[in-house]
Amino acid sequence: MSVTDLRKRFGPTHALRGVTLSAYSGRVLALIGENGAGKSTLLKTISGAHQADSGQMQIEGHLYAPSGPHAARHSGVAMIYQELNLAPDLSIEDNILLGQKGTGGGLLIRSRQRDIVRRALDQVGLRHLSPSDNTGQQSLASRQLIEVARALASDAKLILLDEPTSSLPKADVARLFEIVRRLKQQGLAIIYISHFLEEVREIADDYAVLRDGESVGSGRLDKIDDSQIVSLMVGRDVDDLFPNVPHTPGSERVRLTNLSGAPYPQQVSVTLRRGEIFGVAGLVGAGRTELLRTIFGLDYLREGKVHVDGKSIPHRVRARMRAGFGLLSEDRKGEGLAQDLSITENITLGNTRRYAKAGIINLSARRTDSQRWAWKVEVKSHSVDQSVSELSGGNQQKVALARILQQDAEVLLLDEPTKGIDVGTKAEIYRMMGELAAEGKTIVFVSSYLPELLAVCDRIAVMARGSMVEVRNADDWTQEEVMAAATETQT
Amino acid sequence: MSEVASRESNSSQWWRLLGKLQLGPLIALAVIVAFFYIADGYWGSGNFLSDYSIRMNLNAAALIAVPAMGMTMIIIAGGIDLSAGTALTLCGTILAVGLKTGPDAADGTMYLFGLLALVIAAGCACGAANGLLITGTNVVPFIVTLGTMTIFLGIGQIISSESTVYAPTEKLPQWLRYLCYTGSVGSRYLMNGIMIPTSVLISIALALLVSGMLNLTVFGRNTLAVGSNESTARLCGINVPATKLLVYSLAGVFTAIGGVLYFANIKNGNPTDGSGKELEIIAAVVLGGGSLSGGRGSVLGTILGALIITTIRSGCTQLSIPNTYSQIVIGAIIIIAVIVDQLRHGSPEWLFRMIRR
Amino acid sequence: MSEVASRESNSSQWWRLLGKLQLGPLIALAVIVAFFYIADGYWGSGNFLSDYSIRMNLNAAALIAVPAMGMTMIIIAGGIDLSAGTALTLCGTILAVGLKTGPDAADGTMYLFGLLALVIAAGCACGAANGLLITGTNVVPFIVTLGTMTIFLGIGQIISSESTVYAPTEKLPQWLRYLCYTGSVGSRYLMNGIMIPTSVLISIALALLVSGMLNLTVFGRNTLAVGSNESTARLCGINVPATKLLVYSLAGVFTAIGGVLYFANIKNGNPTDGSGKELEIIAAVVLGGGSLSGGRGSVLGTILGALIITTIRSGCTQLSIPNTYSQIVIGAIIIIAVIVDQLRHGSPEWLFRMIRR
Amino acid sequence: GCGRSSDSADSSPSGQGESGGKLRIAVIPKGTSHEFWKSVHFGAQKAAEELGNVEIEWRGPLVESDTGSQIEVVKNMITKQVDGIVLAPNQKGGLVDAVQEAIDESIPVVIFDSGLDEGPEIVSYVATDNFKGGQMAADAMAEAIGEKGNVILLRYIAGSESTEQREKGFLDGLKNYPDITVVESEQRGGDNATMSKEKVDQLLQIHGESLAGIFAVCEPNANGTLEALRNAGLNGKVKFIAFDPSDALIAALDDGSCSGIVVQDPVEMGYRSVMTLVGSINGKAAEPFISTGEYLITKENMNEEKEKSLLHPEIVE
Ligand SMILES: Nc1ncnc2c1ncn2[C@@H]1O[C@H](COP(=O)(O)OP(=O)(O)OP(=O)(O)O)[C@@H](O)[C@H]1O
Ligand SMILES: Nc1ncnc2c1ncn2[C@@H]1O[C@H](COP(=O)(O)OP(=O)(O)OP(=O)(O)O)[C@@H](O)[C@H]1O
Ligand SMILES: O[C@H]1[C@H](O)[C@H](O)OC[C@H]1O
Ligand SMILES: [Mg+2]
Ligand SMILES: [Mg+2]
Repeated sequence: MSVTDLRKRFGPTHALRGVTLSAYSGRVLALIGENGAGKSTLLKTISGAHQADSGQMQIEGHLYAPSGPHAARHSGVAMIYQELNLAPDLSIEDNILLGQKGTGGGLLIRSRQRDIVRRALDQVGLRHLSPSDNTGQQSLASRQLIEVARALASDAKLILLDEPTSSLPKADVARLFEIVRRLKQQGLAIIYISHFLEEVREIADDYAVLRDGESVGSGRLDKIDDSQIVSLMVGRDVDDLFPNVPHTPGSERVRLTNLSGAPYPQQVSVTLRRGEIFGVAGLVGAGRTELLRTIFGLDYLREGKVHVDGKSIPHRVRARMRAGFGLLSEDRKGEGLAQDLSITENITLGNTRRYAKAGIINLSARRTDSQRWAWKVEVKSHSVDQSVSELSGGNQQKVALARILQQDAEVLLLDEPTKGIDVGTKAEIYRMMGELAAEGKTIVFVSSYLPELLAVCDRIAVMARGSMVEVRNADDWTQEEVMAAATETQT
Repeated sequence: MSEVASRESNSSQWWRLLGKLQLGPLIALAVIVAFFYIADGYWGSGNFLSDYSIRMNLNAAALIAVPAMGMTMIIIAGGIDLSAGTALTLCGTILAVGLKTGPDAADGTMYLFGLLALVIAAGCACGAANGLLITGTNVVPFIVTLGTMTIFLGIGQIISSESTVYAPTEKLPQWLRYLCYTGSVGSRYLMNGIMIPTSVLISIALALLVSGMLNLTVFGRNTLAVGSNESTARLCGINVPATKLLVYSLAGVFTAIGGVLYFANIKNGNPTDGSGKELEIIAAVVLGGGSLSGGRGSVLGTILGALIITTIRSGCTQLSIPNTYSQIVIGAIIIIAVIVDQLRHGSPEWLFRMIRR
Repeated sequence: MSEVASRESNSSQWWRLLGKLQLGPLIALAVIVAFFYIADGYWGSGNFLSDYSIRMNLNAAALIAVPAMGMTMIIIAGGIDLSAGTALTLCGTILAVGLKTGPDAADGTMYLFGLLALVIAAGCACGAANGLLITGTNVVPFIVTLGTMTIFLGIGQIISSESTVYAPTEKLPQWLRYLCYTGSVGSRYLMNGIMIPTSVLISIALALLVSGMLNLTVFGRNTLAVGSNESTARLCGINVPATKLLVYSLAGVFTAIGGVLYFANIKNGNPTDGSGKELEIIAAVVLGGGSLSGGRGSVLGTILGALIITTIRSGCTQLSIPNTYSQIVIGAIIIIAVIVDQLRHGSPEWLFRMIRR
Repeated sequence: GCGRSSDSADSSPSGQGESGGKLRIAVIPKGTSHEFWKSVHFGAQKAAEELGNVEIEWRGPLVESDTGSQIEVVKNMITKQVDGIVLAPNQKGGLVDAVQEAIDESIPVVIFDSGLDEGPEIVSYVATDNFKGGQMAADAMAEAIGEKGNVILLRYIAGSESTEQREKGFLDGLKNYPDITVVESEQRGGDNATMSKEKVDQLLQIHGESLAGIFAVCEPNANGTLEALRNAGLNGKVKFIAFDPSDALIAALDDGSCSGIVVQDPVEMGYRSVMTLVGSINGKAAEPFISTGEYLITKENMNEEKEKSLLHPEIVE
């Protein structure tokens, strides 16, 4: 597979301005770049979801210009998209086989297809799921794996993976890599987007770096070191990937007592202090998301209380917000952002009242303010009036983050805040979290990426099956110990 | 994660089974029938469940159910068709005009087949026009079909010269004449002596066909996928426009068959009769568990939905409830039936939470 | 970011401006007016743009636009209201009954105020009933309002004893009698001599109000957020059920005012008149750029949409296009107008791709 | 004005009609989807041809319950500055102001088919006496069923003045026959045959065996009723009286499924309306009410000259 001088514009935005790269059979090409560099756009162009404005693509020496995803699939290209793409009303089996021909002239003879489905589910470690179950009810991680299973079942020659690990826990990542290696041995070509350099090193053979829609470097991974890659991506040197702003946890602010939902969380009791970054680790389905949502008043509360500064806060989103809580959702497409609304609208939605006098909003004040927040988190867009759906995945995440900041939340509940964020910006976000903590704010930081938890947090709690199994100071944990705690009760 | 699966309580399995069997609408229908049966026994003529009454009711339901099967497909694919009513009467009118101007039935078997083919083609063309406009222009189905609704009405009026078209009896072949017959002369039924109205037999056959198509073919799965998540469908390589076009065109065929039944029922064609029918048809689908946001719906459910509508209507008449009150009753029952159906999806949440406490 | 910003091309700015000014519907309206003006000059009486004709047209548009403003809010919030038509005539009927049974206008100013308050309250109650059912039961708005549509019709028929309620002239105060007056006696207008129908003045005032409410108040922004993505709205601490309830109730107030205009226009209240009106009202909103999936719509656009509908209708009449053909013309123009509007969103893509090539 | 005509299509539009130009008369029916109105149209056209210098502008709402649209049509005709309006009001009160507005703009108005409330100074009212028509139907019913038994009155939609008169007339006429019981008079057949058939199907279900007769007050209802009777095998047994003819009903009259049809004279209605209006424009005084007659047609007289022409009134095209 090779791509020559590919260009693509979205209105005023030049997403791709001359990209050239090659991917080879039996090798994994890592596609690296900042948020909005054009990685997803490139892969979507290859998978036929977008049409290039100019440039050429070739597969096995033949000219390749897919008229749509249909044609691309026909040519043996399968892609796993950055945002989940499943039909929630269909069964798992149907989702996996979507787009494939039936057995027997347009008829679906399910028993004959069960094998393919079973094998694909086995490979991604979802053996326990029944193929006829509804897809919409599965957890985010399972859904991500079902997508992988779909790509596996499609018999592709070229597989495109757009940040497949961003919502996968460690164990599943390992399994995914196992699959990728096997595919590689079978002679498939794979292009892989990730913001995790260590993942890239583990799985990829070659790299290609994009910056502002242009290819700025490519080659074999063993001939380049991390800092070189980073400076290629960002265009300058980044010295510290985990910057630490000094802050000291102070007095108690939030106290959770016996917080229980249906079914998760279970009996969680913990206190959070001012100026503290409190990490939460755990396997997928451990109930971390549900814990945050329960604290925020969104999920059903079976029993338990949330106290802020000794005062019990009613279990309602608005009451919790008034008490200073702010939640960043892990599902930015479905919940986190109103995709069709503008950046301004999305940033200010949680606290429009701030710009209002007697119920009337001062529009220009609102716009200026949202511009300030967009700058602060470095949203890459051509105007704050642009709708969020036109932003790259990482930039959308930044908009969601900007909203929490705009709300002036005192207790920030961040669910996978660095999901899909590039290395350079991640460092910025860590720095920002440090600064916020130094201002005395409390941060609850849920992440499946242990290195960042260990580097950034003051304390880390490990959750398993809805309970908080252990809380320690960050320095007292090692990666292995966290994993052990997370799996302990599971076995 | 297998623990998670085992956590799944039995009750949820149970609900899922209910879902498959369309027990929501079935229970609703049963309750309604029981209610009217008892009420009729006390205050009515006691004929509510007589053979004749049942036949009559089934026939009335078939008139709704047949076009509603097409609508089911459209709704599953995430669309809607407001033009179904006027397209239906347009087809009925074409048939009426064709019969009126054609030879007597005895001499014109070939003519009749040609005419029926024309009617089906017309319905299919109406559907295809909707499909083409929707896929070609990206305008939402609601508006496209709102537009074609009046267009089909206009075409019908041109064809009928703006009035009711009556086809004399001698021009009608026996089978067409007694397609919707529900009386007590056994020999007038399709299967001599087995007194099931032909319209009902046709509905059953069509229902099996559509049900099979939706559940057992690639096309059916694609339809469901398009309605459930269009961008996913596209990215999985499904030809979304082609699927939609096919869905609308097929639905047009059902509309046309519905038009034939409509004609056979009253032996007249009047294009204005169709205005308003579309809501009835859509209501049948939704009462049967179809979701207007796409991805959900079933033919069996739709048939139950149609039965619910006609049962309420005839129940109200047989109880001599004045027109005005039956309107209120029908409105209320539509809402209540959907609420009942939603209960099995665990909605509304506040109610279930209260129960769980 | 400044580098990025400077990259913004002029063409996009231009399109965005178009969007804000509702230029899509505006252009559509302009083209339609120009077309009929020219055609009328050649084949018609040449009166298409006479003062009288314009007044008449504006008044007809006001009758649609006022309830459509409420519908705009509902559609922006991601809902729909099929009961708007029958709720409107229910309100009109209540007014008619109230006037008929009340004292003469001269003696009953207090009575009249009470009656108007009652009518507004009735509209508000209809809306609130919809809102409560939708938020309380989670049943989709389409079905809830399909149900209440027939319920309101039934209530109206009970109130009117199933017939047309006519309020004699002497019971009507001057202002109500001439609310929709479009003739040439200057003194019958609200502002003596300034011959703008009162209904039009009312629409303008209401439009400013709603527009301000949607764009400049927290409630307006919340409405938009709820329609665009309900979960996001919930996440941002917006009280989603309360917002929806308020939207439906407010829309009910507009429906009631629409009912008063309806009554003033025909001096009658007949509950059945409302069936079918809902589609007209919804069409105005969508022609004006409202999106049925929520999150998009504007009052200015809706007014333009109402004008488009009435202009086509009166244009067809004045050109003596036969009824049948005007149905077809109206249907076609509705679809075309929405296509025109979509062009500025860069849809359909295949067209733009072709142009760019 | 010169307005629209085949030979002066390019002449510039001008205002009010003066001598020399053609008179433009707007004829506005209650609706345009029933045969009845096409005969009215024919009559109006016939008058125009006889008069020579008159042009008919035919326009109405689609369905007969749509008062708002009919008002818009009247106003559009005022805009077009037609020389006169002939109108069948959908609601007796609803069109008062619109008619007044036309008269204010010095456009004379003739009302036909259905009455208008007091107020506007109309030229004349040309119509069938619908109440009397209803009474005739009652008499026909009595004769058909031998002056005793159970009968059903199937009503049309709510709010239509002419049909309400027929319903009243029918009930009034039956008062003369003490042995006839009206077992049902609250059900409405709606404005289309499908609904009427379903309604009658159900009514037959309840009253079937004991029923002697049924009366349907206008064409769509009668069509549906006829089909329901045939379906139940009760045609001929349950006596059926209809109002307004249709091909289906004529066939039914012939084979005994229908015992009588009360008909109006729509051609005459259209003809007389236009004649009266033009006469008044030319300064002739007009009668305030002109009756166009109502006739009962049965199997016996259906082939006579006059009756035949009433059963098959001429229609445009
Ligand atoms: N549909 C669209 N409409 C307008 N602009 C778009 C659209 N899709 C992408 N863009 C723009 O194209 C640029 C590249 O986006 P892309 O999604 O390819 O970035 P990315 O490299 O995948 O970033 P990330 O790491 O954040 O996912 C961005 O500036 C984005 O705003
Ligand atoms: N929509 C849903 N329907 C059914 N079960 C769900 C749903 N969402 C989550 N769950 C289940 O609830 C449990 C807790 O999930 P949760 O998302 O809180 O875990 P988590 O620790 O945040 O994991 P992740 O890393 O995936 O975010 C899991 O077992 C999951 O399968
Ligand atoms: O007024 C009536 C008319 O005379 C004809 O019978 O059609 C039905 C009614 O509108
Ligand atoms: Mg991306
Ligand atoms: Mg989570």
